[in-house]
Amino acid sequence: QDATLTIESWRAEDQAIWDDVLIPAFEASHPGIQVDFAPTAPTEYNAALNARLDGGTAGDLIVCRPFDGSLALYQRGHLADISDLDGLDNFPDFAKAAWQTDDASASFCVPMASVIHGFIYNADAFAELGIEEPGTVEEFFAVLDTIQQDGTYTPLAIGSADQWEAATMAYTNIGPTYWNGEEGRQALIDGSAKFTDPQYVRPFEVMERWADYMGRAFQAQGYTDSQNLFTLGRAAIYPTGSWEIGGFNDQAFFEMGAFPPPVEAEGDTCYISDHTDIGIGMNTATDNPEAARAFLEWIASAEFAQLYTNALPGFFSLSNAQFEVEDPLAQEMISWREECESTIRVAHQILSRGEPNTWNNMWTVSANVFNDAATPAEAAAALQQGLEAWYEPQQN
Amino acid sequence: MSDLVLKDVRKAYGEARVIHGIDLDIRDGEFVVFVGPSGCGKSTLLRMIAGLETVTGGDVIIGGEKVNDIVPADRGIAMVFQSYALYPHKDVYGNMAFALRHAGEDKAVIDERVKKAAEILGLEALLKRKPKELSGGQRQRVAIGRAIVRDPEIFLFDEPLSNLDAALRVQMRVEILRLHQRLKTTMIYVTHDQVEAMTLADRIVVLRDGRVEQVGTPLELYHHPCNRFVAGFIGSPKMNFLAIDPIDDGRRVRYRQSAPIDLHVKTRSGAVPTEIGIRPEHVRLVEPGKGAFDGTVFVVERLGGETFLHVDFGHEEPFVVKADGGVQLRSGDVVGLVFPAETLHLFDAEGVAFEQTERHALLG
Amino acid sequence: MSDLVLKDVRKAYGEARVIHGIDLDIRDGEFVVFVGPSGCGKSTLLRMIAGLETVTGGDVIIGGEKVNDIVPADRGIAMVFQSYALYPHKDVYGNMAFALRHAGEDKAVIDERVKKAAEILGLEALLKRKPKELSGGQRQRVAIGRAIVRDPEIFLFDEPLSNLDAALRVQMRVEILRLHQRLKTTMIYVTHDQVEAMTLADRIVVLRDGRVEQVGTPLELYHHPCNRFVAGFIGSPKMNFLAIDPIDDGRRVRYRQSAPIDLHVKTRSGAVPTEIGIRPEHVRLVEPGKGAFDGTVFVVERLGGETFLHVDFGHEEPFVVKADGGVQLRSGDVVGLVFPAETLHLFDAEGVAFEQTERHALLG
Amino acid sequence: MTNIASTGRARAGRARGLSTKAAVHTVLLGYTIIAIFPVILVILNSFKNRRGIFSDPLGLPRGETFSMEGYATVLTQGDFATYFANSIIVTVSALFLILLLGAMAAHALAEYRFRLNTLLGIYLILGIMVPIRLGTVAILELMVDLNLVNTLLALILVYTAQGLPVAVFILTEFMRTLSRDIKDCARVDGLSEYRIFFEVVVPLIRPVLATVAVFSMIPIWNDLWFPLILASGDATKTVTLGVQQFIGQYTVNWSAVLASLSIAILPVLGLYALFSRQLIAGITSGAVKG
Amino acid sequence: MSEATTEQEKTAREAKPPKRRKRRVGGGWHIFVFIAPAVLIYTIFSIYPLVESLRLSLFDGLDDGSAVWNGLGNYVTLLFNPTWATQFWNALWNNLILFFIHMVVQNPIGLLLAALLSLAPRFGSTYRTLIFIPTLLSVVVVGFIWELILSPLWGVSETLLGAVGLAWLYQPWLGLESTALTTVSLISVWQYVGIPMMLIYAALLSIPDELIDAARVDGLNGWWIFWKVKLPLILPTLGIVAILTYIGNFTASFDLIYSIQGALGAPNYSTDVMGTLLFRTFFGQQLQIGDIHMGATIASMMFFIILIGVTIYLVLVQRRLQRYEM
Ligand SMILES: Nc1ncnc2c1ncn2[C@@H]1O[C@H](COP(=O)(O)OP(=O)(O)OP(=O)(O)O)[C@@H](O)[C@H]1O
Ligand SMILES: Nc1ncnc2c1ncn2[C@@H]1O[C@H](COP(=O)(O)OP(=O)(O)OP(=O)(O)O)[C@@H](O)[C@H]1O
Ligand SMILES: [Mg+2]
Ligand SMILES: [Mg+2]
Repeated sequence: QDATLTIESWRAEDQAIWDDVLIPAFEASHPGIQVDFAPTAPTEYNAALNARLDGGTAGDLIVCRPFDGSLALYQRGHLADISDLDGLDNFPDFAKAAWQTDDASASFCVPMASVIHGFIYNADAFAELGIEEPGTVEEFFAVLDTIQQDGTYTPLAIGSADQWEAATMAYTNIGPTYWNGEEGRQALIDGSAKFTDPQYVRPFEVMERWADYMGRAFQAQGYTDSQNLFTLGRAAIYPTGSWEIGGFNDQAFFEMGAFPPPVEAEGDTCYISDHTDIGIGMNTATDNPEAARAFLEWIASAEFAQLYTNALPGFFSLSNAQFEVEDPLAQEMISWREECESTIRVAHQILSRGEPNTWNNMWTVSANVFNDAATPAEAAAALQQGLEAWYEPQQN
Repeated sequence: MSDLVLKDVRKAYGEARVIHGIDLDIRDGEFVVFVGPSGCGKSTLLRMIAGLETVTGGDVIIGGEKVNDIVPADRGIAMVFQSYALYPHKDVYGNMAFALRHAGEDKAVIDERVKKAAEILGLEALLKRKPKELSGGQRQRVAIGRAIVRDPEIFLFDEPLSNLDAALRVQMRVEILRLHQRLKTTMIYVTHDQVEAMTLADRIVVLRDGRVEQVGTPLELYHHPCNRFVAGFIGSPKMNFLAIDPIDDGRRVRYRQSAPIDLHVKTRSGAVPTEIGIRPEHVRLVEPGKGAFDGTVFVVERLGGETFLHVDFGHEEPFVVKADGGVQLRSGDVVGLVFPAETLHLFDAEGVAFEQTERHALLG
Repeated sequence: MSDLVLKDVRKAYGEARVIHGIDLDIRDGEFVVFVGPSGCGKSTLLRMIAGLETVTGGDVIIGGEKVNDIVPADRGIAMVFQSYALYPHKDVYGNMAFALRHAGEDKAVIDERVKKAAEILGLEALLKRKPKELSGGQRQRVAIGRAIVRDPEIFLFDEPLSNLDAALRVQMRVEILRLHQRLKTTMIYVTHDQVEAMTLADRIVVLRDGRVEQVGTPLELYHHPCNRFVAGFIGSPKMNFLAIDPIDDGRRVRYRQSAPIDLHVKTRSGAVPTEIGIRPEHVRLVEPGKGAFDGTVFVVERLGGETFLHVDFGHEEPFVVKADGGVQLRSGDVVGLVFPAETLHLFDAEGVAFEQTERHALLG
Repeated sequence: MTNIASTGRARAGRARGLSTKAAVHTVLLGYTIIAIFPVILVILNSFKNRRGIFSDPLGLPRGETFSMEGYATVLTQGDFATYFANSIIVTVSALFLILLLGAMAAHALAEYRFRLNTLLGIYLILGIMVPIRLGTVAILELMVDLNLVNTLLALILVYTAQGLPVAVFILTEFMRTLSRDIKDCARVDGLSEYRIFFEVVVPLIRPVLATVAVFSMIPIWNDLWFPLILASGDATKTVTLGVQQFIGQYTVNWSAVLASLSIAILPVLGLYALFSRQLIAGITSGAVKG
Repeated sequence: MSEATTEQEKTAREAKPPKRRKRRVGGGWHIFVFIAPAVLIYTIFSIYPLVESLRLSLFDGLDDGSAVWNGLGNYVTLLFNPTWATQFWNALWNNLILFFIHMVVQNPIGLLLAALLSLAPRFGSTYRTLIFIPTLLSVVVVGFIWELILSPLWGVSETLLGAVGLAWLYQPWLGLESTALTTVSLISVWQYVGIPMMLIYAALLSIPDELIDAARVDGLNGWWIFWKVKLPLILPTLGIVAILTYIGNFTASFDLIYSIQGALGAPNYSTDVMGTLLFRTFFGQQLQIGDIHMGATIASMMFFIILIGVTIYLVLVQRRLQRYEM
């Protein structure tokens, strides 16, 4: 059968990879099916996708944001139930959880990749200054001090203008170390812990200390500014996620290294945010359900895992299948899965289902902590207050 | 035949009644001028004849046919507007040919008619020009030319010369008169201008507040205005008025303590003259003490060929007297004024004129 | 004292030379009218006197002081514009008080002056009105009032009445004349209108193409135009011209085959008269055959008090003859024309007039 | 009361005239620089590589920073010629419809007295007050029903609807000031009401049409949203949407973005130049007489 | 022109063949034809979708995407639920500030430029075109370039300020709660100043020269003429500029803020306006699911606020700003 499948995605920068690597590989094994990758700029993706779905013009395959964003689409009948898809068994439960109903009774997206948070650094600069990857929080600040004193490099390449980095690359990056990853996350969901508890306030306190090491006038420093600052060799440490690897490999002209979020004390268990970030599902309104399912099955395959992870270093396939990671930096980061406990971003499941939206709140308050517009306690209180406003388990 | 008959024509804009029932009979080939103060409904009436304004009541009949519902283009009329209303994007030829082209007339016919109209109006050299490249008078001529080519049965002019300067106005006025003599088409002409009205009209229609005050030849209106309004409106400088005391049941009158003046009027039962009117050109100047009154000249306006004297004799408004260009008086001189009885106009308290028995001798 | 002297005043806009050196001497209290065809530089000259336009060459001297570089407000002048130029956002009082207020004049003084001007112009009842609530004549009066309150030494008027309708124009004209009689201020007045020029001026300045053609009293210009241009420009309807053949070295002339006409002129060496001019009011009508020529009346314009006859006698342009209101002629009638020798104007081939020896008798 | 000023004061006056002129130019020039400096910066930086842009944004493109890579990307990646054609087709067609339909409606509102006149006038300008973007879903559904998704026509229709209120508003005000004589004259000449509109009214309002065109053109040319929703297919992409492909989630190809935006300025500038010759006369009589 | 020819003409005219049937005045069909296409397109593609959307404000959404009647419930939520109310009033307040800044910066600058241009300086039309260019730019360009200029990292503004010895003045204006809104407003002013400039310029041109001459004779210099004569005369235009600014501030300001400060109106909602609140509520933002019902409620409120503003203007202001015949 001849079918053309269109993929909706927010990953405009992946166009070349899909066109040159992934789609040819799929089409080679699936004659008669053609695939078209049609991304939308990330700022407009949700709005445009919703409009297209409501209007019935959305693509056959839909790249899914994790958790509630996609759950809503499923509930409104836009994403097909694919619980019976063969390849789905290839994935661990935690991976599938991002695209399942709360009771795990139905799956609606095939997990594609997760991203791992941590810190990338300028290895040349570290060598030049004679410093090593820090293991504990205090070592981390000692390293920052050294860099600061030297003065050549901005110690931390992060700003608060765009807000989301503060939440994503700072708070949920280092936070799991304090709230013990999944344990802390679940505690919030079941109402046994509050954001005002110390383990959720402490990361803010650490972030408050970061401010001294961030570029001057970081309040107006946007995400791309930080990227450029780092890749142009003007900053030493870049708090981030594995998704940068691809771009940085192209842009940075120096050696890079990576280290996971430092622990409080030597020997503590380390926690990483291994965030299930991308899945792909099927539009219920597709004209080619068979072809679409065939495509999803291919996505679930080991072949895709291998191709994808290496084509997009830093986006790690969630598949159980064995695959080789070729990029050294990516290798380093994925290796943390062995040493540390994994968890996902704390606000992403269930907690951001109401208004005010916890994740939005987290952007704002995290940035406020950087900007000295809120104390850690105030920031945590704001989060808690917002959550309590609508989330029943937190309301007693 | 293209007689125009208005039968009890009325017009109201919503509540506002503007024309209150006008009856008028205009013969084929006649040149009729509408005059009247601003806002009296001249334009409205003209536009109703043209079909540009619907008729609220009564009938407009052209050549025996009721045209109330006929579109303007099919009424056999052509209209010339005050603002020329040329099509700015077409040249002179295009402006004149426009209606004919639109009617699908033959190219050759159009060309012939336009050429002929251009010749009549002396526009041959300007056919390729755009309106903005023309002088005021030339534009006006094009506007007329545009009407001529349509070969209408009735020409309508709405203050066609009022945007021109005085000298051009005189010239165009004569041109329009010659045009009428040549084409012998019915023409209806609205104007504010005394001189235009007097010189162009076969008959003048004086309008006030949407009603006809008087219809007649220029000289009829000049010599026999039927009321004070018409008397004051026709003639320039305008008639002088003087309140008087009727004596002898209105067969004679006097002003203040002056000697009684004999009148030759048809008396009407129940009406006595209370005001006389006399035109500036009919007042005679005599030695002080020899006239009906003495007055002081306080402004002398010398136009060369004639002189206007403004004479104050204690009356509310000064009198204007028209004298010779060579008159030797100066401001401050005292003169005697004579009002020849046969030139006097008499009005009763309502302003209605009395018919003078000796006036006809004056008619030319 | 506020004599105004122009000394070789010139104006050029870039390359375009508009005023070519004008010398003029205007006495304190004089009423001077500038006339001339459109575009001849009347407004430009006035605006240079006002200081609204810089002087390219020569001097403007007011009261003995050279004012070329003085700002308009400090020249002691006030100006009245054609389009009134009232401040639409201020009421009548505000318009009149504007300049004084701006000059920081005392409130009481302002009030007194405005009140007085309003009284002179009969505007007392309108002081609270905005310009748009005024009629044309009232606006014009406010514009004049605004000039009066400034108590200027020189009034400048640039076609102040040309936006008014004919009747109002007559009225305002007289008002301006009385104003001049009352204030005795120097007034300089630009107009297109014959009648205004003739009736208002102590002296008229005739301009053509940025040059002075003639300066003189209205009657001097009427009776002794120095050239054909002035002769044709002054007087309405305008002078009739006729090309003639000089005989006897120019002491007598004849038109085609007519009998020779005796002239009373100061001959000038090297110049012979080639054209005669005669005003419509000087042509006498006689029985056919009894005059110099016979002609056919082809248009009769009856104004009531007078009649204009357009007479064609095979000459290039028809003659206009001014006759009585009661004249009995009709279109098509043949008449004889008499040109009284003492009323004739004579021009040589350059258009320069000959001085008539018997003309002075005509002066009033 | 006349006090003729001393010549000294007058000369000071003239000097002030000169310095006034200088001041006028200083302010205008100053603001002009403020207005175009950033634009120049965009164009300047479009000729640099990323390092050039960010390490020395003010510098001229030079040796190691000069790069046409942005333009190369734009010209090779995606089909920018098509995008440009699409943008121009959409903008020009929508402008045409806005001007035509807007002028027709304005003519009707200004020229004829009819019962719903005022009401319709108000109705037609209500749309200024709510961003049409809100109606996206309904519009999309409509387009689906009309089978217009991924056609330029869909964009043209939406932009026309979006631009009509302002156009009708400005044009109506202006039409009221048009000479009535000239239309009447055409009536007497036998023209139908339609031909009066097209042959007499339209030529007279050309300047105002230019004004409306300029005001309507900007939001259409620069709109990103409706192309995204209604015509995101490759064949129907507009320039603004095409530029988006260089803006990713985590990486932005600045050279390409700047290059494409620099090119994208040209057609609007061209259109503006086309209309602006008529612009001032237009605004004078149109927009101002609100 | 002898008698013979005129007679001939006359007979020729009378001998003319009978005219074709005379047309009668039609009904009002042409009015319909003129107005229908605009009304039709406008109704179908603008009013209908908007009404469809605004109608949603009276319903409440369920998880499965269906809706139930909620009366004015959403409005109550928006105005009285602390979560919504804070955002709503904050956005409205920011809008008002935005409006205020445009009124005191954009329009006076536009007025100043227009006033200078109306003096007909040399190169006037060049200035006019150049100053209008930013108005033609897309917000993507405007956002990028101003972020670059104002960014602390790349030093454009510091260099520029340093050039005039004011480097110490530099602040990360876009990043500070206290200055972000003002900064964004000023960027918007920069972009759109061309529009009031053009409108006012045109109004100034329509003031007759004679009036200015009269004022000069009355002793006013250029400055006073501007204040006492020109300005009062263009007040109606300034009124229109004000109302356009007011409307634009609600509808058009969104794009720029969204492009520069993101959907949350960073930092800390200090640049959040009705437009961004509406957009993220209606269409969603990251994990926030779009809520078309609350979105529609906000949009309706926005509509009412604009309507109130316009009505106040029409009733209170416009009537006093009379238009003068000039
Ligand atoms: N469309 C209209 N609606 C209401 N009243 C109108 C309308 N047109 C004209 N009028 C009124 O009808 C009356 C007659 O107007 P018309 O234009 O016929 O006067 P006119 O005699 O031509 O005046 P003018 O000499 O000033 O041209 C005026 O009082 C005018 O206000
Ligand atoms: N700003 C200018 N630049 C160039 N030429 C000008 C300017 N102003 C006036 N002129 C020219 O100067 C000449 C005189 O103009 P001016 O306005 O003084 O004439 P006028 O006698 O007042 O005419 P009108 O009777 O039509 O008012 C005209 O030929 C005109 O074209
Ligand atoms: Mg009229
Ligand atoms: Mg002039």
